[in-house]
Amino acid sequence: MTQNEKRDRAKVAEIHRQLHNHLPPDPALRVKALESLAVERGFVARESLDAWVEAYAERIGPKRGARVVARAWVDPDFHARLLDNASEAIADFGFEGNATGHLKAVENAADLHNLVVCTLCSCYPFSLLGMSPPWYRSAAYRARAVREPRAVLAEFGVDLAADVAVRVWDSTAELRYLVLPQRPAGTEGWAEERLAALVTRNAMIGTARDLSGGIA
Amino acid sequence: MTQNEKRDRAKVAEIHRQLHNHLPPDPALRVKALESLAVERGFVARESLDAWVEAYAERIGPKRGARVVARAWVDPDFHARLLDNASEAIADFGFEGNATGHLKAVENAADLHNLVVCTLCSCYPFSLLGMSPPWYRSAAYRARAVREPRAVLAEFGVDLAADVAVRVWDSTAELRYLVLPQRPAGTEGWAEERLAALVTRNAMIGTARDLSGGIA
Amino acid sequence: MDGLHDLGGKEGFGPIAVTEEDPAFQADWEGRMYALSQTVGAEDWTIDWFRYLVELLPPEAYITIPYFEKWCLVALTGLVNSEVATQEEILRAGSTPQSPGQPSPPPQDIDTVLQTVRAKCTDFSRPQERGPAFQIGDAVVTQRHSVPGHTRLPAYARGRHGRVVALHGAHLLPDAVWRGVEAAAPLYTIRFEARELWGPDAVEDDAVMLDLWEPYLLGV
Amino acid sequence: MDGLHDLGGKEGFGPIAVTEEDPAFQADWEGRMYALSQTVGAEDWTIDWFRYLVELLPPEAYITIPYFEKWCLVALTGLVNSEVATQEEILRAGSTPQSPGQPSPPPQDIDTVLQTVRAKCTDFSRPQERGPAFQIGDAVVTQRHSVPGHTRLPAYARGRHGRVVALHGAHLLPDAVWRGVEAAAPLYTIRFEARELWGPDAVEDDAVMLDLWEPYLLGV
Repeated sequence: MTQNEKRDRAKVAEIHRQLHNHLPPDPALRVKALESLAVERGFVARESLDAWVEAYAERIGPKRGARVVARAWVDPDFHARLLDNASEAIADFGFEGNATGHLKAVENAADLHNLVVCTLCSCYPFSLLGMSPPWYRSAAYRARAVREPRAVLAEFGVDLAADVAVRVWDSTAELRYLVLPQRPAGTEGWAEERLAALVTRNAMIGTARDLSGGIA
Repeated sequence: MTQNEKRDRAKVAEIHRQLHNHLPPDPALRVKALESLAVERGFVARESLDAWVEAYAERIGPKRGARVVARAWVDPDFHARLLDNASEAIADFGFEGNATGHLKAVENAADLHNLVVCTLCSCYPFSLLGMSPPWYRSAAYRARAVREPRAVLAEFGVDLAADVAVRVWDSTAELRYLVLPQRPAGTEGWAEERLAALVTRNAMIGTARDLSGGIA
Repeated sequence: MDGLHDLGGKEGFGPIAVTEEDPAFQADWEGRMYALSQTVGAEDWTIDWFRYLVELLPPEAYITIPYFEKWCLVALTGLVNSEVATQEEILRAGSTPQSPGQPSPPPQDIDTVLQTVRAKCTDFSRPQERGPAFQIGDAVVTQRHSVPGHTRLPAYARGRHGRVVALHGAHLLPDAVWRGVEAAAPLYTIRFEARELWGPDAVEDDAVMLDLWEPYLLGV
Repeated sequence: MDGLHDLGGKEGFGPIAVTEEDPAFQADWEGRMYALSQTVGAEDWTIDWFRYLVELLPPEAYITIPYFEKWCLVALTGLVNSEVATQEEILRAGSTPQSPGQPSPPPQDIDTVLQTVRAKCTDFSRPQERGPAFQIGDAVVTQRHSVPGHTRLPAYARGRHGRVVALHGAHLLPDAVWRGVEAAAPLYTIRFEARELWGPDAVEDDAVMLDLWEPYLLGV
């Protein structure tokens, strides 16, 4: 059997339909079916699945991205390296990995706001920001972010002035994007760790902009 | 309140969401809610609804279109009038009405096959052909008929030779289309009524082509 | 609007559920709904407003619920929007039987209905205020961008070259009628070669015919 | 393929369900599914084959079921298609507990997992066989037609003019990789003005940036 015969569109669609119609409708039971099969076939040990869940629930998440942003704010050399090659720069922290092999940092400015989406699926820099937010994967966000980014931003409480241009990065190839937010005024002299606590997940996707709310 | 304020997209979408989420999910109960409201408000008598159902279940249907096609086969003058102005021609039978005010007949030939669809909703010449077939309203038919008419026709058992061109009529404006099928060979001298019995609904939409199967 | 209702040419749908003959209605509620659609409405409704209401259904409902259930939701939402009934009244009507309220109009029998069907033969044409911009045989290209509101240029035919094959005088323009404005524009049948729409793999000489209003078209 | 997954620019969706912070997984089964996605597969799977499997879900399922449920169906269908399991085995696994079969591999602890995540930092670039056809600043226009199979030019950006703002060398080409062919092509970041994509009502100076492979582009 050649590769092409194994990748027949009508055949795949028919398997999809059969499974979708005949598996129990509860997604938890569907996943249980896959887990049973995987364990029975010796693909993976159940304990390993526990460890993967724990890794993404406890250790990998937006706090990682926040540390990278804070370092870029305090360290001009790191800032330059991050903008030049973000995949290499985040390896300083050991944050490289799933979906960050071609990472690009895009920096906000007084007259520029960056917003990230993937309209074709929901590509996201997992090893740096953890699991994507539910809204990031929603059809509404995927459909609207490219066409009416200002209306989407307003729903997130971001009201952009007319003289701030919007760049929407539709990350449909293997490049992933990290928005580098502006460092808020009033944080002069703050230590990296304290700055990192200001940086929100949404700011690194571009659905938040002003991080001064965390100061005080 | 101006017309425009009464036609606000976000407001309508929100009413849709509220009703869809809070009405009972069974469509029969949803229609019952509308019927209750309509009767209570004195818009319509229940007996009238019965009469409308009976009219479309018993009296208006593809047999009407079949009579028109048969007449066009036997009467050259009617044939010419039908192709010139089908709305006027079908008034000979009293078949004008819902959605046939701008009817156009399109005629098959040895080297030409016509197929009708409405990709944007499911427009259909109700007063002439009755209710549309379930497949005609399906997303699959609407999506595929314009892009791959020959594959769709094959699923209906119509295998078009390569030298037969396909015209797909996507009836998205107020013109409606009646396919005038070819009269099968071997029906010379047949009376109009006998010919009408050969004409199928699908042939008048264009998802059937050869009507000789009914002869014998 | 650039909605999911605009299905022409979309891929990924399965085989057609072919039938040769069908009852007019697949279930009693379908027949009731069709009958209601012919007898209930508000004064400011038009066919184009009705179609736009369908397009504004939640996309996941549009893709999953049956045809006549869409009509039902549209009728109910339309009645609320036209202030004929409130949302609360409708939700109540869905859960409890209604008390008799207004007296019913005289019932129609089947012959009256058949006469009414004939009378519903609507003429959408209007006098032309000026001559059409294009003539049979002219090459045209369609607008590239979708427009807000209800419109009838399918997405698959945007920015596509075609040729005028018929003129139909001026017809009511859906882009105006949906919002309560009666305006008309010349209507044409345009022939698009399948290869222009779908690319070089399409069959030569196959074509799609679309009835399009003048504002959807540009000369080339 | 020109599927419903290609959502960019589609209208009719409601407000975004905004959240500021979320647990990594909204339900236990989501976490299990993510873990399974990282540990189960067949030898002939690639990221592009996985994405194409998602696109081939029944459209009504694609629009309605949760994100990680899509991953689950895709994994199951993918295993059937790669002949790792049969449809019947999967349906049985959905309804009855499995007996222990093959011995499990040694379990991974969290530190091993964190190391594995780092090792999954995949390089999709490949040596360039020839120089890129376009340079920064060049005007380009995208292909007008969709192509069969898995591809990554969104529908909203077909037949649209843009400008090259970055070159990324050659990257693996999804249009080849999904069908098991390893081929690469120059990858560019293209800037599209919002008005070019959406029409004159869009805001001047707003733009959408897309990473597109050379075969999606033509010079102008």
